[in-house]
Amino acid sequence: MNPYLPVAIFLAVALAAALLFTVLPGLLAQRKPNPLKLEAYECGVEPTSSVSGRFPVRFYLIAMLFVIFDVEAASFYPWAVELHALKLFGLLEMVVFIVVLGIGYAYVWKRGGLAWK
Amino acid sequence: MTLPFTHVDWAAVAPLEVLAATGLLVLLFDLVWRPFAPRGLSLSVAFLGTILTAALIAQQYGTNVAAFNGGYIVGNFSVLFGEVVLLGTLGALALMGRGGSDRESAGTIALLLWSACGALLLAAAATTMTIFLGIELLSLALYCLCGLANRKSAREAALKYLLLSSTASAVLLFGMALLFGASGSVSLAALASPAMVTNPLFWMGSGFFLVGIAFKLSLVPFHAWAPDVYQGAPLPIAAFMTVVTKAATIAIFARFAYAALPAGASQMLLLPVWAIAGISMIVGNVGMLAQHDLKRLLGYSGIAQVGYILAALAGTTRLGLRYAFFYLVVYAVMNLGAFAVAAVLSSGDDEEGTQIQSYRGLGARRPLLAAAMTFFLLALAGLPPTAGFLGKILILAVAAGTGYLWLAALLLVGTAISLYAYAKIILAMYRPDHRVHAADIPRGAPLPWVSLALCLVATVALTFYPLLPSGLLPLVK
Amino acid sequence: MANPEHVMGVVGSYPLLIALWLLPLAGAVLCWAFGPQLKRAAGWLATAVAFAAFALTVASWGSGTQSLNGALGADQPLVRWMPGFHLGLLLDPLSLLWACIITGVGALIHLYSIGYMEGDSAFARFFAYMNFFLFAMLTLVLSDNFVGLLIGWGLVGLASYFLIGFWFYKPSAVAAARKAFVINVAGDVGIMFAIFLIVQKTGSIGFGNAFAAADTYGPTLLLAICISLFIGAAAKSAQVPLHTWLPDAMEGPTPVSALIHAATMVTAGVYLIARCAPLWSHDGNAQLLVGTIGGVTALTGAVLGMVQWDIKRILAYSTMSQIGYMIMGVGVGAYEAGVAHFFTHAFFKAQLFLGSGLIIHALANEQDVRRMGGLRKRLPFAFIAMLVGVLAICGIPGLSGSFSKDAVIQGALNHGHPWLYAVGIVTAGMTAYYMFRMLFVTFFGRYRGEIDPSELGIRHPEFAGTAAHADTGGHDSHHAPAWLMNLPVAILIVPSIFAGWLLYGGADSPWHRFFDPQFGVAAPANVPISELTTTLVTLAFVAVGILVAYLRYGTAAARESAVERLRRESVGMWPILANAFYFDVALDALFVKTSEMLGRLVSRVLDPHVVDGTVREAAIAAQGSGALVRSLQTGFVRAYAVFLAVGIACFAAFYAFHGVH
Amino acid sequence: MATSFAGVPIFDYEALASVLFFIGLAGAIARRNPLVMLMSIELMFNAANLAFIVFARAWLNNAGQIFAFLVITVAAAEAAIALAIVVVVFRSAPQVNVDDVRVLHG
Repeated sequence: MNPYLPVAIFLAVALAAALLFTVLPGLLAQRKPNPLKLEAYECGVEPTSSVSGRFPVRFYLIAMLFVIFDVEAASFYPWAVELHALKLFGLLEMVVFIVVLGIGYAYVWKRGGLAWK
Repeated sequence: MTLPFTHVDWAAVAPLEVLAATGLLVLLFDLVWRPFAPRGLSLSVAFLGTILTAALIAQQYGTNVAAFNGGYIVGNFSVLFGEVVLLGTLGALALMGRGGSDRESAGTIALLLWSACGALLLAAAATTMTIFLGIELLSLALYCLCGLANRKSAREAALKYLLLSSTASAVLLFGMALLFGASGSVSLAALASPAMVTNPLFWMGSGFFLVGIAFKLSLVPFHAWAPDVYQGAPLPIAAFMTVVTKAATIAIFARFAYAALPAGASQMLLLPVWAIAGISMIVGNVGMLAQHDLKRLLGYSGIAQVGYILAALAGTTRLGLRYAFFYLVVYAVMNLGAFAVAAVLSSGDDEEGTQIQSYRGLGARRPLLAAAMTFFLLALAGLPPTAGFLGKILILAVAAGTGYLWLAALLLVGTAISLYAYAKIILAMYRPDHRVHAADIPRGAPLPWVSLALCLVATVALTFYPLLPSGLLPLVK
Repeated sequence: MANPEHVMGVVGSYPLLIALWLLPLAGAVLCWAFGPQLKRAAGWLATAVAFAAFALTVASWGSGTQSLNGALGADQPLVRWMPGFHLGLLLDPLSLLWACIITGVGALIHLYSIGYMEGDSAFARFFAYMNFFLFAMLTLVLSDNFVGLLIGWGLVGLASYFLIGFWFYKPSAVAAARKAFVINVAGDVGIMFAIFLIVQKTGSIGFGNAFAAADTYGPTLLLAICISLFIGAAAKSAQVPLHTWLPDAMEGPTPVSALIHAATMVTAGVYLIARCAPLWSHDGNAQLLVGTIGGVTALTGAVLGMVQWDIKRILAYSTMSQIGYMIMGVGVGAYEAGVAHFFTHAFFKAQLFLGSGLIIHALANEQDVRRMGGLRKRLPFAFIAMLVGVLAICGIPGLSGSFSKDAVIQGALNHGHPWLYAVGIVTAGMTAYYMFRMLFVTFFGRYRGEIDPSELGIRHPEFAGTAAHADTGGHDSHHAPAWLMNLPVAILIVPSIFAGWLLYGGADSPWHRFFDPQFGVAAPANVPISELTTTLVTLAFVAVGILVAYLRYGTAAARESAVERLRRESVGMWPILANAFYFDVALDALFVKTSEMLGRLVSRVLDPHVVDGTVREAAIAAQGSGALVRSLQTGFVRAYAVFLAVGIACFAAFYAFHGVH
Repeated sequence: MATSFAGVPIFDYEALASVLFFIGLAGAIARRNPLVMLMSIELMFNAANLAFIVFARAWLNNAGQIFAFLVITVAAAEAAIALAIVVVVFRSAPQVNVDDVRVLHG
């Protein structure tokens, strides 16, 4: 038996159900709109602005810096696994790697990239 | 287990290390000495580092090292293309020294140098992995560089470049994945096996790979970003991009076309590239006709010029590669020259005054500059007394000699169209205009002047290339 | 290079030749650089340069006509660039003749211009351009290789562009300059392509190598080369259908029309074909094609010349027609005759243009012959000058035009083209008609400058000069001394009358002896009609032409009713003639309209905002397609991404297809 | 070259990677929000990563895994730069829509 068969069945059922519930109301329901019906539901208020709030730019900046350093740190794992084979040479290389990262970090810090104000 | 890499490998990439370290140094100096550092310190360090790198690369001429498991192949090919990349970098650095504030310059210069590192890597890259690394290093730095000027158009250029170029990078990467799947190796050389001819993964992978390359080369229909980005980007960056990006990508393409294709497949496999190269010659030159901004016009011109260079490669002959390289050098020099004139004339603030309208009456006010600009434009158009003409003749000869007569014909048609566009600027310069006085025009910083003069000398000198006694130039047949 | 060096002339050192070539360039640079300081002296400087160049040409006569071991003329190598790419100067009888006319007639026109351009704000710039033109034209005719010729070819186009658009504040002048430039560039491409083919075949750009290999090309390649060369020649020499720029080029100052658009530059096509005679002589099809186009041009020019009202346009169409004769001559193989017609035409057409310049100058820029009339008494010298020119161009026996024109017509027959022979004779009659029509309308009858333009049927009076000058009669008091302008015209009268006698004497004529080493002896075929008969028949047609012109415009009755007649003719002109056979409309529709339409279509689909005024700054073909590319460049990132996707799809389809196979 | 692992043929992994890639490509072209476009591009990168890892397994060649690692780090750098540029471009705009960015055209 094909190992995908359950997946396929599940997908088919899901699709059919979704389609059914999307299409049926359009076919069955009667539509008699009036202004009152079209208002926001019950105690709701007319939105005056976009729903999603805006984060300050700083937030994005810090998030970006985090992403960069975090992902670079991922390079440590394979290095750590093979460190016993790489010996001193490998250690030195990682030192260089960290120094380069460190200079970048220092530059960002000194230029005020991390200040929250 | 032995060490994966030895000191031989590290020695091979010494120029790259020096260039990257120069970038770091520039940042460090800026960080530590900012209040005391003399003006232009960052620039001087960058110049020294770049020249040192160029010297190191020149030393590698004649050697042959395959470093990093064949990922980085040092040879005459990488040396020559590397020197063109550094030439473009020096040119762009020279244009940066046109006054204005030093404030942002350290970061900009560091990014520029790292971008050049990527290009250098590309010149020697021989596995898909190093190619990807090089292209991304080159591009990522450029996204930032494009957006660094404080005006709307620069930011817009950065965004457009980012979105489109990342998409193209992803396509390129997917192509690389398929190629890896086809050969089981990241090495380009592994693709040259005859078994590949019947492998669908290889064909699809090559297709996506070439799309990515064609995008970086701004060939039609992957060209749309180029004029917008060149117009929006700051002058030195636009100059850098037209020369360095093209040189590095041509290197990759040449390596792929010459060394990575199984015998028998290469003609059919590369046919779409030659086709779009031919289309680019026409579209690029036609696009120039209705432009009002010099940088934008040179962007369109670049689209066509890449088409010319590819026409030389079309037969994948050694002679073609040599002529393509010659034309690349000529293009680099004349293009940098044109940008240098623009930089001398630009006011140094964020609005760079590259509107063609602002060149009106230049002939009367600044005859030297106007003459230099005329010369560079004539060279770009490929008119007879210049090196541009020689380059085109050689390309024509090799294209026709290898049977790509239709590319040669398209080249001629494109050249004819471009004459009108270049003539428009030249005429604008020599048309009297009484609205602007000589005093209103900036004198220009010394560095762009130097760069301009050097480009002028080089463009003239390259014309005499065939006079060299070495017999480098057996004209085809 | 394996090929032996085929050099046309006797290789040696000829300092005079180099001086002759570079002198005008020096003059141009001086006038351009020191224009503000030189002021009026710029004109004298440039004129002196032109005369000195003429003297140098005459002094080089001996080296130009020498012959040694089959080499003819003088060859001065300049640059040995790379194998097969040797640039140098060549002075042989053909280029000697052209150089004489360029510098000689050029010098006289320079002298004339000092008077004509008096008071123009850009006096020095004008003379810089004129000297530059001399340099460019000399480059064209003195080069011993195709690339030098192409450089000269491009430079004369550029000089012409500058000079047509010299009064760049006139929109019509700018438009005319652009048109000339675009058409000429199209021609340049033809020549470029021919050079490309020749270099492919012979590996050399030298004339000598190209011609020595003439019989190795094979018929297809040879025809391709000849056609490509002829496209260039046709564009430069205003041959149908690439002639539309020439009448418009009359927007430039009159001395420019005389020098560039009558005497020298427009005959570059004749030079090219005469220069490439060895190629043409090998290809009968090319001869037929070029001869036919020449004949058609001669006829078309004459027909259109009959219905013009602007005096310079009459002369422009007559120039086109006469060049048609020349092209017909050199095309069919009658090189000596074709070149001879260039020689005589240079004199009498320059004289006609300069004469018309006298009138235009005296009438404060009036060019419409309908607003002239009766000028015989007011401008007696101009009348004499124009009369001699008209008689010469009509081919009245004894004057220069008759010798060369009859030689061309007879040559067409000798080389086996009776139809062209007939066309030549008919055109001669029409030439007589339109030239005498101009003469009668301009110089006889009453002066019509004071009459309201609408009564004369002039629809757009603003194009026909301003009305203000009519009150003063057009005489300005501050003109330069009259002799400055009259002297060159007077000098030109002499060769206009006598130059043709050089052809007298058949095989013993000085002309034949001069050109025999160049073109070799064309064995006269078994010709059914003798030269004398040809002359008489032509003369009969000419007489009819003159008679018709006289009856329509010259009789006492016609002079009386001139106003009424001119109005009727202007209003009732056939549209096909008024629109010059719709050549312009057709070219416009073919290139400008289609590309504009495409541009609009594409931009409407992709971006409705893009069609704005900036796109349409100039409606010429090139700009139209430029706008097409512009309109694709909408600025939307997503639109660019769509290009990207389409490209990826095409690539993927291609590689998927080939991957599966 | 192995033809399957974990009971699933290699071809199916390839197909999945291709589908992911084209979904990403469609997103990069069709969406107006630059952030969503960037996410689509990341999807394309990761499709390639999947292909690399599958092929590495199939060919028993670690280079593919190393490549995937490299791509992850590069993609992170790219994302950071992209976010910075998006923030700078749309700092003063009411909403983030790439169609609003067209000073440069023609």
